[in-house]
Amino acid sequence: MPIEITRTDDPGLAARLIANDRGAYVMGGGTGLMRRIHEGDQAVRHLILLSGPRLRQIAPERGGFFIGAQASMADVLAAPEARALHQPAASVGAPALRNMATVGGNLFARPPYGDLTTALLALDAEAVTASGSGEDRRPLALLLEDRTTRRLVLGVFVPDQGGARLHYTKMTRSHPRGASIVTVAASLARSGGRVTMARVAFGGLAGAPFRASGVERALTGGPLGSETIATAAERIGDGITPMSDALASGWYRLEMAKIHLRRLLGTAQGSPS
Amino acid sequence: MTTPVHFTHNGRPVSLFTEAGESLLSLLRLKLGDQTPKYGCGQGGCGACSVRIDGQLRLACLTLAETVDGAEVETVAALSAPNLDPLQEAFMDHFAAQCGYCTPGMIVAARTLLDTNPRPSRDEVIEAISGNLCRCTGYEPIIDAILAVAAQEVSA
Amino acid sequence: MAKHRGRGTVAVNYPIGMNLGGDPSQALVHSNPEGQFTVALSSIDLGQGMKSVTRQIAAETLGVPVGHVYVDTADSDTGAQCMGSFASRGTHRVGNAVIAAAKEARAVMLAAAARELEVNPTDLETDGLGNIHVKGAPQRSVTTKDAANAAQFKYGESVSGSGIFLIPMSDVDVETGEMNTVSCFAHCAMIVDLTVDDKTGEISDVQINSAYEIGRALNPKLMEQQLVGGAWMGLSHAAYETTEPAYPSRDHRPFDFSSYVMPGPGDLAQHDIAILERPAPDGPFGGKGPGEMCANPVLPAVANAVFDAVGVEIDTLPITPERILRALKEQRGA
Amino acid sequence: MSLDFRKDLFADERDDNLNVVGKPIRRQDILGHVTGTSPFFDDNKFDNLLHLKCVRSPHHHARIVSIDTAKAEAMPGVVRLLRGRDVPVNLNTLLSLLDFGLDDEPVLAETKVSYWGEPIVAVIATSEQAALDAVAAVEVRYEELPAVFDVEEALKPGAPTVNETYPGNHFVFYENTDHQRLRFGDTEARFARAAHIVEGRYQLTPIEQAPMEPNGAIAAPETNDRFACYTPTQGLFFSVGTCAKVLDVDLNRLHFIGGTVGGGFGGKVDSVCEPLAILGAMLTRQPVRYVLNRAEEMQVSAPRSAELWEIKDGIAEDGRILAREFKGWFDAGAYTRLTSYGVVKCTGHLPGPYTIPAVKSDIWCVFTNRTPATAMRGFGVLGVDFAIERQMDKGARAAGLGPMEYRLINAYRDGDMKATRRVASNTALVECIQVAAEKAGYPLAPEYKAMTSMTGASLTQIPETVTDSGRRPAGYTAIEKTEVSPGLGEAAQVQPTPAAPVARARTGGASSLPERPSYAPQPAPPQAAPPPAPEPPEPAPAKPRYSRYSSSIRRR
Repeated sequence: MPIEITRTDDPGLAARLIANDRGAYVMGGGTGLMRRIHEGDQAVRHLILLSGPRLRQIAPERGGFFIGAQASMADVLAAPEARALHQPAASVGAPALRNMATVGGNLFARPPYGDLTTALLALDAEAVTASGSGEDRRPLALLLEDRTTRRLVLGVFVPDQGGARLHYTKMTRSHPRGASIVTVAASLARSGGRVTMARVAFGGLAGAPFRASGVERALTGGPLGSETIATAAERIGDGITPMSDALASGWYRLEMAKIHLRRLLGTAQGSPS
Repeated sequence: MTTPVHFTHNGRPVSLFTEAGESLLSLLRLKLGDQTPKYGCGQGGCGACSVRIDGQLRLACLTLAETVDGAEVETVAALSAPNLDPLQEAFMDHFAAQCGYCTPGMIVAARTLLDTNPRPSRDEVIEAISGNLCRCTGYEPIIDAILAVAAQEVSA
Repeated sequence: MAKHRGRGTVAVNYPIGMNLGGDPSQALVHSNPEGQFTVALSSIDLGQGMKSVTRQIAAETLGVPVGHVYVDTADSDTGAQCMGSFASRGTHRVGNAVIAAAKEARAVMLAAAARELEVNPTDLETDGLGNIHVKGAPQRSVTTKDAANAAQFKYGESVSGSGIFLIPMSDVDVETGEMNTVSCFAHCAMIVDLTVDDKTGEISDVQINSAYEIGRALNPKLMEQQLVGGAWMGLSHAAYETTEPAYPSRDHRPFDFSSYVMPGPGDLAQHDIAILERPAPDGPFGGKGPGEMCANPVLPAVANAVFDAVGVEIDTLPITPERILRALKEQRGA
Repeated sequence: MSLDFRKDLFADERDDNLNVVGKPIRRQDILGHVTGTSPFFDDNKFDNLLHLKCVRSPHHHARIVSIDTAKAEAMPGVVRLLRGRDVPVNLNTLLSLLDFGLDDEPVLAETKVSYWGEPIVAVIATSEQAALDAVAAVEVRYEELPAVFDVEEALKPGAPTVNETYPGNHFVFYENTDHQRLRFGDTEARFARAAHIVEGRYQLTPIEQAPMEPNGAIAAPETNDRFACYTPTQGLFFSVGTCAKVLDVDLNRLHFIGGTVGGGFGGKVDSVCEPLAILGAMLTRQPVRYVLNRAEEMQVSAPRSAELWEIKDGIAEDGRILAREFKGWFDAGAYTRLTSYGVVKCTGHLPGPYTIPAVKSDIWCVFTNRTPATAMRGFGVLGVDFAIERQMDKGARAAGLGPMEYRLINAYRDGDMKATRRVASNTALVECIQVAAEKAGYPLAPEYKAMTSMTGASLTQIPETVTDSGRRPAGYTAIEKTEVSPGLGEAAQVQPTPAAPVARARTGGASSLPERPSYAPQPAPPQAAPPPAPEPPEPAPAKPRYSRYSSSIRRR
């Protein structure tokens, strides 16, 4: 059965199509879907080419800023509003891929991909989805947890970070471009020598990027000392099954997550809060 | 299902039909007869099919053909005429190709770098070609060739 | 984090060609009316430089400028049998066949020149610039173009030649393994210095010092290409690549270039090379074939350097950070 | 990166006054490469080009119960399907062209599959997408069979039979042995005298050649009932011969065009795509293109084989290696391809570039339910070199010597006797080690700096050798060969004459160095006198001792 293509600028139509047809996908940069088509994946039967200015927009909105689902990594890197995401976006793929890969695609990328999403989790971003009446917002973490409901993502909303600062690192085998062994994104707010807020997310480590609540709890409330960091690192594996693949075993990934959280927060220790 | 698509290919306007799901790489190679972009993986992992779309470096294998409607598409063939690009000369002088299969994509990536950053550092060169795999050379002569052109173009 | 520097040493040799022989290669050489030559092969250029090295060998033997020779590879209608491009055999086997073919063609060209100059062919020499002249009397000269033209249009001689090179296939003694392996070997010694991070198992800052003995560098730049690229692949085989990471289990196999890992351009070793040339008695101008030998030494050298750095024996390839870290944990636990 | 030529070394053996050879002349093909116009096989253009894709086994080992192609055949764009029964000679082994081994691999599996990804049905369609969709629509029913992935498990009695041609899961060498042997000197006697014993076990895993250009072929009808095949093969006539055999046509009906290849590294020797592309062109009378995608290239096209090694070294107090013993297992995967040859090639390479007076080796070519292995850069040598050079490091430590010094002491030199019973010549290992040491700032003592490759002949005689009887695998009978192959005697004459059995004086020799010549005059073992002639006397064999490395055997 040949592939069907629908071009539309109506998000409502696109949302209905993907909700009702499991073979229908909204095409982002093509970096995931085109490969599946080349390899004969029969699950991809219907491509929706959705257009509209909002989808590529990167602009301030009340209380934060919005990034359209079809904004590419290169678009993110070119947008001063999205400065917090520059390091994560630059860590995705190589130049050609960054010109193609989209924010929306990154949300649904299979691990070990999803570096930008890891950072978005630490920034407490919300997924902006299409609904019958217009737009809905839901925490990104919820969207990632429920992969069975097929929602049309229009973009993400990144709230103002206040005094919090994002620390980000990605470990790969091949440099400068490589898939993640582990990606760590930690947003920390500090006041009076104490950590007042910590959001810590990991990518490459499990079936999807996730927030590590145990780590966050361990970090919050006290000074960012070596002992606190070490205690926090031991909580990374709580409630997850680390992923094994051709790059590394789950055991190694978890070990590296601990090391890189320590190294990342070790640098944060010395940095201005 | 076929869809008409109109775009400029290396400066020349072209119009043809594309099948649903067809990649730009397939369109260029099988329908337009431009064999300079190569199929290396179809996964976005090797850069052998690197082309420029509206001046931006892209992978032809992951580009749905009908999305280039109205765009300017350039392959390494655009750089070779009427005269060779200095990068092509440098690749020849530096023995920066062995089997030659990655070379067209590599040169497109390098040219895109130099157009936006005429004086790249070695690390910037490495970053710029990091999506273009080479199995033969160990990259060293490729990096040297690109840096040599950068030095030339800046001093000229 | 603690980083440890270590040094690994290796020495290897490598047989040139199918090492029991039985792998002939053939070449056909002919001139156009203007003394420019085509070398027809059924051999393959897969990047190693077959077209280029045989072109130089043909030009040297014919005594003509390299621009007067083009090599055509691999058309089964026009090229005579060649076993193929593998086993480091191309330069050695095909090169010898090209010499034999080019010598025949040269003899016809010189015979025609001798008739034009009214001398004995043995009194003639080529200058490599497109001229044939009488030894000791360079003013008595004819161009290779005129000689080839005269051969074909005045004397009815075909300026062409054919050549084959074969080392007969060896028998093998069933009980003792006695056999005639190939006639020549390339050699290498290598010292690899590298740094191991004992917290992550990662290897970095690789520096290679190598000495390769390759017979003769028929084209030093082609040789450099092989040695630099080969060492890169050796490093990749040492520390990165496998299609079966959980071998012998078939779990977690890679299907793309993200999961089948190779060193990126940011992972290159500093590689300082010395080339030694001990000509192979039966090689074309002494040439051997470096294409495989150059990759092999890096694998054990990296393992030996890792031992030197952190004291763990990694005897399973590839030497991934994970393998090193597991060994370190075991070492600390023991 | 730096590169320097040590023209001072071996200068008297070289004439450096050449016109073209030795010059850094640009590659002939470089302009084509940088402009993207070099003619790789897939760059040839055809009208009405058809595309071929394969239905592949999702199991490592399974019996094929049924194949239903009806739905696929009815799909839009599908021109024709190929099954095993469409292949004229659907059983082949790559090295049958060298009379080496038995036919053991189908082009398209008919009754069972022995590895994940083994092709079963080929679909030919007007576009790649149509071919892929039809591949998905072919219904194959399987009965899964137990699979074996471990070489040692595969050789145990009761292991599942991977490849029906070789029921014991091992290749059969020389008509009657289950592995390849090397016997040179008496290893046991020397181990008993060794000051240090060093043992190691080494594991290599499969590696993909990963040329940037994948395997593939385009075949097209030519005039006069011939067929052209555009191919990236590394061995053109190898590929022609393979195709002529499985398609049952004369060689001269096939016109192969290749020679410009986007990397090979051993991965393009197997001719996996050419036969199906040509068969497709024969049956459809249209050009047919069959190119592996990258996932197939990585997991279905043949990798370098995994190897398992055990090595035992006996080392004298002074650092000389007295004896070295190998046991090796090459993991061929499901079919032979080239692995059997790799085993023989490897054996000829032992014990590495060192002079050792007693060497014993046993290597098995083992079948498992994984992708068949084939050649790769360093074929047959790289694996054992890894093991040997790891072993050399451990040996140096045991002997209390530096790694370079230990290698220098044991390095082979001109005139030394090798384990294949041939005299070494044209060696240069000593000089390579000295130069590498110099480059890396490794301080060598003067006596080591003074060593040369010219002063070998430490072991000039073929030592007494202990052999045991061959291991004849069950289920085979040999075809008796009537004539003794003449090759050995002739070829032996071209070997360099062994140097005199007395060592030449070392220049600048130092007393601290072990005397390499001490190998030569061996005290006679009590049980047997040293043989007077290069070949030890043996009871007259029932059949020729020397064999072509062919394995012309037939199942009973």
